[in-house]
Amino acid sequence: MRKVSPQEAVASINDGAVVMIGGFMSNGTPEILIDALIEKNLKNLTIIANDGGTLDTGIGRLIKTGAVSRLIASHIGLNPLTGQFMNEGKMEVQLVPQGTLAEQIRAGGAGLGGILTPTGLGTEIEEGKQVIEVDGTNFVLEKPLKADFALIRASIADEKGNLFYRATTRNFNPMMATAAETVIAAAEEIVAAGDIQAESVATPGIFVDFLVGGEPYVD
Amino acid sequence: MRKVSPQEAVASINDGAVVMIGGFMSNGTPEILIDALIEKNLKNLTIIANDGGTLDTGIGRLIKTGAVSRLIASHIGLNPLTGQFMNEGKMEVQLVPQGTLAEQIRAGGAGLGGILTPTGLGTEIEEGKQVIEVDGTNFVLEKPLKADFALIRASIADEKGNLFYRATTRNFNPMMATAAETVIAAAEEIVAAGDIQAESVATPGIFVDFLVGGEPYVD
Amino acid sequence: MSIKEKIARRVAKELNDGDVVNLGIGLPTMVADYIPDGITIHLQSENGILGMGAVPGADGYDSNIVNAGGKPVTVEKGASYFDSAFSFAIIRGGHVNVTVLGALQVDQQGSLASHIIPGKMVPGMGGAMDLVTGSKKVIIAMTHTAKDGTPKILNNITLPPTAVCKVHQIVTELAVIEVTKEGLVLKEVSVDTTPEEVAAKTEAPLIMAENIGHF
Amino acid sequence: MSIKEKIARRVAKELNDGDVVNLGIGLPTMVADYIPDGITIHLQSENGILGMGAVPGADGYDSNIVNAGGKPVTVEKGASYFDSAFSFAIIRGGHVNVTVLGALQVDQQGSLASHIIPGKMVPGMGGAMDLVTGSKKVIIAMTHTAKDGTPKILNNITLPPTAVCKVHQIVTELAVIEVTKEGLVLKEVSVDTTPEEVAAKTEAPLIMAENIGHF
Repeated sequence: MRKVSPQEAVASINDGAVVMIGGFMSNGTPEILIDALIEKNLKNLTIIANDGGTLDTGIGRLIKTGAVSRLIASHIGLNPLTGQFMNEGKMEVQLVPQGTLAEQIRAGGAGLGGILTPTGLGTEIEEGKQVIEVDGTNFVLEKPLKADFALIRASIADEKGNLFYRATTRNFNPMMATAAETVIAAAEEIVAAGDIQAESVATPGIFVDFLVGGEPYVD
Repeated sequence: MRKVSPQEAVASINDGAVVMIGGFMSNGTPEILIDALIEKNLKNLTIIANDGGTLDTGIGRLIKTGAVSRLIASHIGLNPLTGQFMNEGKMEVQLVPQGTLAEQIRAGGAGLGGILTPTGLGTEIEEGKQVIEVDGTNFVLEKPLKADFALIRASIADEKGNLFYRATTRNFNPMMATAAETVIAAAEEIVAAGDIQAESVATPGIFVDFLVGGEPYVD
Repeated sequence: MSIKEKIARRVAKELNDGDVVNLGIGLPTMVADYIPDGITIHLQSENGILGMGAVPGADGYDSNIVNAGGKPVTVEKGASYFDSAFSFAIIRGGHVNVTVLGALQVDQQGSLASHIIPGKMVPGMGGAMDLVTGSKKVIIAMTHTAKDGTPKILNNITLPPTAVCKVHQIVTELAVIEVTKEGLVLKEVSVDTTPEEVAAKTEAPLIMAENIGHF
Repeated sequence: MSIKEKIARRVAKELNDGDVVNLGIGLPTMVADYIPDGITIHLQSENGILGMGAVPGADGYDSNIVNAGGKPVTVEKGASYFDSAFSFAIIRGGHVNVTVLGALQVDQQGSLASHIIPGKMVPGMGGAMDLVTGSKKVIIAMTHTAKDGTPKILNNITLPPTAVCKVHQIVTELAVIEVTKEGLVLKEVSVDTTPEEVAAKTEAPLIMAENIGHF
């Protein structure tokens, strides 16, 4: 784990990268990493996230710049530009049920070949997927999701990269931390190793490659 | 959630019940619930647990009484009676890789129809199971595990049944709390609602049906 | 009382003491305002809360704590937070007793459409597909007809399904309808309407319950 | 130095700074005593620890903190605890750099048998099957031959496999052997033996490395 600036943290993210970004309606999204990503003027990013943020917050700010050619998310209703870009063919959007998205990312990090879920049976979600029967009941086989990078946000990090997420800012961040080749965490606060209760660490430091301080406090 | 005595907590467990018991080599196993179960002189229990405990601790104490006719576990090496009972035909033992066992219990609680794991491919573990190909790689389909009862152990419980597990006592307890019809938790200490940090609750109170205090402290 | 309030109030009567309840955005959220006395429920929010409380007052809020709509909320004493995978383990695993959500269409098989109007509205399903698939009881809370008066309770939904055969009950400003294997059963009507009017505004056939109540 | 210590010391040289390492019960655990200076590793214990420390001294211990053998251990500053599902997500997910464990038999395909002798010893696989399947590098640390002198490094394992084609390296008191697609490559021999003696005590054919080192 290395402590770096936001610019250094995103330095190796290039055009065409697949990037997971934590947060739920921008709550728990690392805004300073979004800033640094926007500065790079990238193209053809694939973003995997719960949602498309809003026009002024989170992933929505990145989408607005045209850097994103593909979005895998469960909800895009709070950001009108997402739907517009999709309809104009500027951005491909793949909608995934939220619980399935969380499991797919978890499976990617956990080395599972997939998970069987009842969610989406009989809907457009099952199209093109294996439907597997287990003890007389059908399930949709959903494959694991992985990424080149994960940009996540913690409330508190320690010097070993252990992360603690306050309240609802946790959401997709811990799963994404396990499912990407390179994990970049932005934290509100960085404390000494051992200052986060060991039982309350939601992301062990071994998962974090780059740690950035200075994520704005929310209160 | 009801606060009861150990005897009341296990009152509805009868012969033939399928019971998950938390703990890892007896660390994190609810000993006072084992005591109460032994008092009942039950027969033909199926126990799902990480291991067979030892002769003097945890699940081993229950096995010793002859109450267990079937054990689903990953390891039985620390309790010589388990192997002996198995060889004598007194107890059926189904050995499951530890990570698979954890995922199966999690899947049972999470409403998944199963998970695909590479673990056990080419070994006796894959016998009789579906092998599913995903993007050219084979995986073993492991089914969810559920139980009639889960006996779990917490370090601290609050008045709403929220549970906190110290250090390595957590192990299988949180998954089991989600995968059984009736969940019985024994805690070292019961505190007021809100006294456990909301982010550090590993088992929300909605999962706990019966709460028992007085589990011996370990230190 | 507005139509929405009327629906929300009626839905609230379906909740039992100790229920774990997930309320969708909009009208369903209002159900929390009408929980009967003596009933304690546990509000689950799919972004990671059990024990969600009221909307914070004007004197400030903690924006670390938001609901599934991204809006600040409070939590009760003894609440807990968790990640999205665990949140949907709760939901998909059958640990939510009641889910209340809106719909564009429901049909007599209990299938519903709520997340897409092709070419027009594509907000995405969010947590809805998992919620209706995993919850023990799914209540659709919606106006009985569309704004133009056309029925929303149909023989067969025409929009892409959000889930197939998952709805247990429909509560509108006019009626309480139960989805059964035999079809839709009209259990209650609003005091200001009649079973005949409800049937006229419903495309799917309604089986009349023996004693149709009023609300 | 005992044979076990010799093996453990040689295995320790395979570890790199920053590695996440899981050490099996018994001999592999001793590897922790020989970590070279300047190398920091993160010990993972499958019962739910990252940052496992030394065995506690005689002045007391916290029995809330045990290793995968159920024995008390300490943890380092900045350690973390987690449940079994997450622990095996770390393991199966490829986040453990090196797993060191013993074996009854290993073969030239890198298959190993470690968890059962039918009719004789049935301790169960515990976490071994997941560890050898998921870890980036699997090192078998064992005596070169069985107590009766028969080879343990075979053409094909005869006991039930714990995993198929998963071993990367074998370290014994006599040799360091790499498992490659071409077969087993003898990389190093102990100072008190020769490649010929190692080959004689090994059933599987050994490919001699160009420069066989000594340890």
